[in-house]
Amino acid sequence: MGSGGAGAITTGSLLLEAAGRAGWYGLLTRSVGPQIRGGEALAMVRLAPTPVTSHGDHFHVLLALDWNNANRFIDEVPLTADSLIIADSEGGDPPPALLASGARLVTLPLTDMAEDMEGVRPNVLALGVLAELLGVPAEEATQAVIRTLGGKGLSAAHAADAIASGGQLSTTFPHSHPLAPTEGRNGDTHWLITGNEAAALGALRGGVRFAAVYPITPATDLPEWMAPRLKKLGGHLIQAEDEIASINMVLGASFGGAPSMTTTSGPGLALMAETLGLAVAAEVPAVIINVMRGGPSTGIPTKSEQSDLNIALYGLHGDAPHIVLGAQSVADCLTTTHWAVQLSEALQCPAIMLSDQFLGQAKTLCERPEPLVDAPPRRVAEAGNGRYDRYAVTPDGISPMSIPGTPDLQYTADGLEHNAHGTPSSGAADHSAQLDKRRAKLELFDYGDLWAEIDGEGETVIITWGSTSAAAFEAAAQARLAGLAVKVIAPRLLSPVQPAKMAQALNGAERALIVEQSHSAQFYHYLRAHYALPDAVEVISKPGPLPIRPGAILHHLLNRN
Amino acid sequence: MGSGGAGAITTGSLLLEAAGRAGWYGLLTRSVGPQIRGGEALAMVRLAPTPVTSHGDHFHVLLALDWNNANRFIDEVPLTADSLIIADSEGGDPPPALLASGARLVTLPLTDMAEDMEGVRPNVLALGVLAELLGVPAEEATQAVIRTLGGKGLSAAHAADAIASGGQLSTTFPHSHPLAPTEGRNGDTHWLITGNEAAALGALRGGVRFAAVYPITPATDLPEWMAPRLKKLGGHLIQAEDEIASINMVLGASFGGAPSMTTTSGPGLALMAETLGLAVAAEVPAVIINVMRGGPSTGIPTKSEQSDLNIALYGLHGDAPHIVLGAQSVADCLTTTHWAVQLSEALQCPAIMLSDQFLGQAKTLCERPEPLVDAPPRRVAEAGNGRYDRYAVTPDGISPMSIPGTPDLQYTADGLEHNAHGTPSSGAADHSAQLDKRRAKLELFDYGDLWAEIDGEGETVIITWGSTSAAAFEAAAQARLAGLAVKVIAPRLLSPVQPAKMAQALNGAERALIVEQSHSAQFYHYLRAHYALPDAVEVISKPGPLPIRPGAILHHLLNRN
Amino acid sequence: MGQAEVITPMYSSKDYKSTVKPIWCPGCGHFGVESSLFRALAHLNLPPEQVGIVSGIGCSSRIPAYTQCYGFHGVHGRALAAATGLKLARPELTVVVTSGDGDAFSIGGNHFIHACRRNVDMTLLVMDNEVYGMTKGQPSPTTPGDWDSKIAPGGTGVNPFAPMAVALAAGANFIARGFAGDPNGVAKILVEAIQHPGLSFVQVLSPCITYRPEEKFWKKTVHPNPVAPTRDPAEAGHRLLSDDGFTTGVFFIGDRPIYTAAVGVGEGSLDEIEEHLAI
Amino acid sequence: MGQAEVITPMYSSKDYKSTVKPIWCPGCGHFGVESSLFRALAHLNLPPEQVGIVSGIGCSSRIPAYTQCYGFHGVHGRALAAATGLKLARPELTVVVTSGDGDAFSIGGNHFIHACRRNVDMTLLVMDNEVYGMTKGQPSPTTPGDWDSKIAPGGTGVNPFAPMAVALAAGANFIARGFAGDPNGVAKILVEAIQHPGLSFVQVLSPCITYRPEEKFWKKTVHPNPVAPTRDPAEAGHRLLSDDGFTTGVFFIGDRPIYTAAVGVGEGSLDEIEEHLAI
Ligand SMILES: Cc1ncc(C[n+]2csc(CCOP(=O)(O)OP(=O)(O)O)c2C)c(N)n1
Ligand SMILES: Cc1ncc(C[n+]2csc(CCOP(=O)(O)OP(=O)(O)O)c2C)c(N)n1
Ligand code: SF4
Ligand code: SF4
Ligand SMILES: [Mg+2]
Ligand SMILES: [Mg+2]
Repeated sequence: MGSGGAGAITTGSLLLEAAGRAGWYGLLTRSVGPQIRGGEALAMVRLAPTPVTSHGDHFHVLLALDWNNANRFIDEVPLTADSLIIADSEGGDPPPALLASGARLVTLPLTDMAEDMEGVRPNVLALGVLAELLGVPAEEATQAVIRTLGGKGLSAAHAADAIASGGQLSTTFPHSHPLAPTEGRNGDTHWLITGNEAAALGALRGGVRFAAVYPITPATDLPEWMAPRLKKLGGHLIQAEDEIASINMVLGASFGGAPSMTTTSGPGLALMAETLGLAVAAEVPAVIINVMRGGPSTGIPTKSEQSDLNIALYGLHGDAPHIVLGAQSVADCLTTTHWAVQLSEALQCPAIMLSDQFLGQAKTLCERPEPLVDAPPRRVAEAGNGRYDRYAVTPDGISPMSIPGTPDLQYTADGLEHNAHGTPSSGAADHSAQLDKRRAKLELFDYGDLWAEIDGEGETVIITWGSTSAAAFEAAAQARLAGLAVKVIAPRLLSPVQPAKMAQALNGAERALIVEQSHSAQFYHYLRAHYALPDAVEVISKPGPLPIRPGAILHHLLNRN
Repeated sequence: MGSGGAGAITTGSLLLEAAGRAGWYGLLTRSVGPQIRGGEALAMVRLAPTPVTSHGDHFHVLLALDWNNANRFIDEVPLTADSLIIADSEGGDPPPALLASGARLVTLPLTDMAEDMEGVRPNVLALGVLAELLGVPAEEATQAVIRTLGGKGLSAAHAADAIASGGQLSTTFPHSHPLAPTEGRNGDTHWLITGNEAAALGALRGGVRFAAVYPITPATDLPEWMAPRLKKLGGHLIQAEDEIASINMVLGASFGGAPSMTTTSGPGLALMAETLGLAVAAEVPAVIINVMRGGPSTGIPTKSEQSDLNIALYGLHGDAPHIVLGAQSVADCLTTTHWAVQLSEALQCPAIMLSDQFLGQAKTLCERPEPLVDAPPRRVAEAGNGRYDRYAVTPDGISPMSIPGTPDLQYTADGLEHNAHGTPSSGAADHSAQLDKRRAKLELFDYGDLWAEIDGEGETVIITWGSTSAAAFEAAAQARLAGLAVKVIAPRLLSPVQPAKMAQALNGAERALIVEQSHSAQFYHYLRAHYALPDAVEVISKPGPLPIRPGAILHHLLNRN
Repeated sequence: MGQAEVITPMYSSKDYKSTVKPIWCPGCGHFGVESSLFRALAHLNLPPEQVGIVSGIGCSSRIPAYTQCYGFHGVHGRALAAATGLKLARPELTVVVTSGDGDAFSIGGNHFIHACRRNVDMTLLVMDNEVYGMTKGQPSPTTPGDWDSKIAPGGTGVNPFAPMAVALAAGANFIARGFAGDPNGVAKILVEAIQHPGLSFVQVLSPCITYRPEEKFWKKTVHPNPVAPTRDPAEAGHRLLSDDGFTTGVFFIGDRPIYTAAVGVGEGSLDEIEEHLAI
Repeated sequence: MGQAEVITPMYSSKDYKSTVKPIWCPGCGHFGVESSLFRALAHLNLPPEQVGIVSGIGCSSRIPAYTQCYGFHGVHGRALAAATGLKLARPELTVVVTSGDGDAFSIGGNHFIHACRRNVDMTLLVMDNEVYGMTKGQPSPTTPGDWDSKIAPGGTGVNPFAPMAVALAAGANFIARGFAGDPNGVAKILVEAIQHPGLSFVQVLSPCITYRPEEKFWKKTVHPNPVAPTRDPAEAGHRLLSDDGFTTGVFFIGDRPIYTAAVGVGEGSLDEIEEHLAI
């Protein structure tokens, strides 16, 4: 951690990259203040020889470039008596609350030393310290530095020197935090990617070629990453005047035949609600990636929370069944978004894919996620003769959609209730028939195994979703070691509900623990409303921005109250 | 019923007014097509010596000025073999489906006769027929005609003649549908009012002096009635450029100290969702009257449905607790809106009052609803010294609000998460404290008995809400006559939930029947999510536009499946 | 203009008309506008399936279903945004937005100014009756401030604004006004508007005989633009800001940059993109 | 102008400043604008508690909490609507809307044109840095079309629009432009704007030194309006549509009708209203 500009985030990123090159997996998340520039910053990194999707209960090493405003971050960096704190000796005094953990404090003359080295800032030395401490090869650290900072006046030789000097420094104090050894990496499939990038790529894999967006934190870097790549693929991303425009542009393009999407966060999703209803009623595919942040209202734009679940599920007026999905890890942002495109196109229905600030802005070292099996594309009407009924009631509820330009199949996509042809109708029979049809197509579809990640067996079941899932999986693994058989069910498909699949997954369950990051227990109430839960139900439901850690879940599991 | 312009609605209104003058109670609802002019129209009237809040299972008399497009209305006018159909002999042939009921058809030469009478149209003669048939004094019918049509070229003498001639006509055929006798009316307290007017008046009683609205069917006649009256009271109603503007104007005015409100229907409510979150976070009172229509999307603007419940309850992003109320009858629109203003002001929280097209556009003859007991007004901060913490955490969660203009108590109302003072904060502790506070103020408040209408006792309980309640009360009364003890619980306060009160009301219940007018059983799922229901739960959940009739509920109660 | 090219007409007006019966009041100005649109499309010889008619909500916005073109009848006020998406995804289609003064200028005002600014190649046809017809008679942004209505007794007191001046300031590339009572004139303007690149804005005065019966007399009020259209925004600005609102004709023909970025075939591949993620 | 009346100054700039530390980047133009606003309020001798500062979301929109006035920090783009409600409910307050080019012209565009049209007596101060600062550098409606950014590589290709021309066409009653680097000049314009009845629109060029560092050179680009402000909309329209966007000064001073309907005391009673419901 350090003041804005001190280079804390850069240090973390370089460490992640170096470790990745050497074959480790890892996760980097960041915490920043509201300032655009000059605020304080914290990079949290977890590294391991196997894929990492969440942080643990505490950190082993804390490196402070300075202690300015460190108080703001204390809650986010739990330490233990085994932890090591490394601080620049010029950085001021550490907050007493941190030392209360019992962690050992080592101060190093990073600033002093850097002054004597050309183009070297203290954070590069710090990287050298950390690399040596963790067992990340100095060579990889040096390469990472050169690639990133090379353009900024740091020569390769000086970089190598700085890393080596940092390494030297770490021999001046006893330590014991080497990473578990790795087997090395497969250069083609070892990826470094953020959740927002992964989601964008998932959309591209799914065939999205048009995007209309309005910037909003923490979603903006998704379209920023996507724009040039979409262009390369012959697609187009347009920045609209507001969120209402962006979702309407998406519907227009999708009506025109192009798989299309938008990105936003809570406040923007709220603005899109009316038009999402249009997508439902007029049966126009559309993908909405909502990267959740702290709410309500403009809330806490830079922090994570799972509290847009309600609006995603229920925020449309009238009876408006639609698709809601939740991504569970940085890499899963790719899979889930890809699936969202497939489902939306197949079901001619808007799909909201929920990610959050934690996932979206976290950087991960992961295996390249396998593409999903190709799904059948949008069912398109073939030129025929006779009357074309755009909204014909079919056995599976899906009616072939005609693409503008096709002769003889002209129709009007209509958000007014309509008959099978598409002509507005206020008759009870047409209303019922179309409501039934729109519900049926979602209910009758076979979602396969992707509907949920299910892990383990046991009478105790954790039900969770989204970014909280990783902590739940980890807690369950620990509980198993402690002798408690725990099963985890983490639905990726949040809507439509899957009562039969859930009943099967819950078969034999006696106790359920619901885990989610919301103040009002939105997920718990949603489950209650739609599923048969075991008699004993407990809930861990906390608002953001602090993540729910595996230890808190484990503690709850083992100390039944 | 009749073609647009034939005067069907006028006939119904005149009959209602005449009956009201003579002391009966009654209800008139209307069904019209999407046309602005020249479509077909149906007025449905129910009269009784005691207050009327819903229609029955069928109609005793159907009067058709013509049969053009009558097919569209068949589902809305259930008849039995005891019913009487009166038709103009020039009006064409009745639809066979209507006659299939076994009802008796009488044709009368209304058009022919009217041709010979100056300024008289067939519908005035029809009114004469109906008045005589039902036992409504001809004098009252005549007066009603003079008041309404007098300006349109119909003299008092001709009006009296026409009513008398109509009365004569009804002696030409046997009939037996007189109204049960009435004890006469109390001229001061016997009101003729629509639900939208009643809601507007409730707002005025509650102290609303500023309204900003954007027109939308079926809410528009509410602000249209309110505008001149608000002006009289020194208030102001402004038509905004869109719904987002109207809700923001409301917040601005309310921040300024004026109790304020807006009106809308589903699509407009969706557009307001983002700003409603601001009202929650910045704790600004605001009343939103949402007159529901068929959804989703632009749906069926002229027809009723209870399907905006979800968006009203859950449509805000983040964890955003707020107040949602449902009016149960035309007269109750007044009470519930008045209460909405009181709660919103007391709790510094937006209150959504749900009405629907059925209630809003129905006209009723009712007793003047008693005003609610005055509630404590908005808690206002007194000029003090020292730092003013706008969002101080208090025992009841309500913090005194300073009104612009007050010296030394300046603050900034903020939708970003903030500390007690109001300064934006992204800290976990501030977020938790303010989330807790905003929830606590709603949970700790004592809502008294208004929270629900509860009727009867029994192990079988109907739970319902809004405009469907009247049919449930009527069905329960009939069930009691049939020997089944039935209790009805109709919450007026939909959010925040009242688990203790509901548990008490449900004490001893073994079987619950949920009744609502939505396709996806929104109310049922909401109850499941938040309340402990009896083990046996059944649901009647139908989309609009057809109303749920008492007979359907009774049938379900008595024929347990 | 449309007559420059000699083409064999393959389509007549009625080829663009569907069998759905309009819900409009007898005598509504929108009937005339609809027929002008059909004439213009026929004149341009556009296959109906190559035309997308996009609208919001209002009496005027009901037009898509009355045509034999591809129609998109969206939500109130957002037609221009939907049309933008459609045109970018399918540049070869002819896209016409049919809207009303409430739909385009009130709730849709933001999309109005930004569509003008962005200047995508499509035509915005606003049937301006200076009232909300569909919701039964409330003032719109073009309604005179002294017009008495239920919702604003005695009038709103607000100056109506000049949509053509706003469109010009915002960046529209073709600006004209027609009168529903002159279907040939409107058709001619529409032909020109559709042919002109960029965002063409055509305001058509279209009487609402039910809520603004006095508008029947518009036929006496309208008068043709005495001067030729200009290509100079500053000059057009001067003229439009001193206009009485009843001048018909073409006012501005611009050559402002057009938003052309469109969905097509790129020279990159997904594999290439993915390769860059490997470390 | 502000100097016409001689008043004993009771307030100084610092009386309008709160203790909250701005989150702005060092060197941001918004610092200068803030200080101009304080000077103007002090010059007008307005008690801080009689001033309402209303904003949306953005770096610029953060101002309310930095003042000692009553502040309303609402949602993105809707400040003008909230301010309209506040001013109508409390006509005696001085209401200033502080906004950015994204907040006021992009998402807030509809309220911008309708606030101009409605002409309620308040002042709109837009800190225009031709970029979205708060979300880290995306183009706004005033950003040049060739400005390269992540979200629009190579530029949007869209002509920036002229907010003052749009405001004029929509109906604003006072239109001026200032430059953040000249706090005295901006303060003087703000004094005039606040004093002038109706909707006063002041665009202040306020460099975003983080995402548009080249805007530091604006101090060399700006130049004062060589001619006196006009009261004729047509003339103003001509001038604003040929302006280069860097002229500072007052351009238009109008006497368009003002929306005055306000909440006060009426001559009717609730009982009277209820009596009419009895039959
Ligand atoms: C979000 C939303 N708000 C309001 C409405 C109600 N509404 C329907 S049409 C309309 C105005 C239409 O006026 P205009 O565009 O001038 O069309 P006209 O009927 O006059 O042709 C309104 C306010 C709606 N359908 N949706
Ligand atoms: C509904 C909504 N959409 C998007 C955002 C994200 N957002 C916050 S500020 C901003 C743009 C601010 O730009 P501008 O008004 O020019 O202010 P600046 O930061 O440049 O001073 C955006 C898009 C938001 N907060 N709310
Ligand atoms: S209400 Fe007016 S605009 Fe609508 S159809 Fe009738 S005449 Fe036309
Ligand atoms: S990002 Fe730009 S506008 Fe925002 S504070 Fe920094 S310099 Fe100012
Ligand atoms: Mg209109
Ligand atoms: Mg800006």
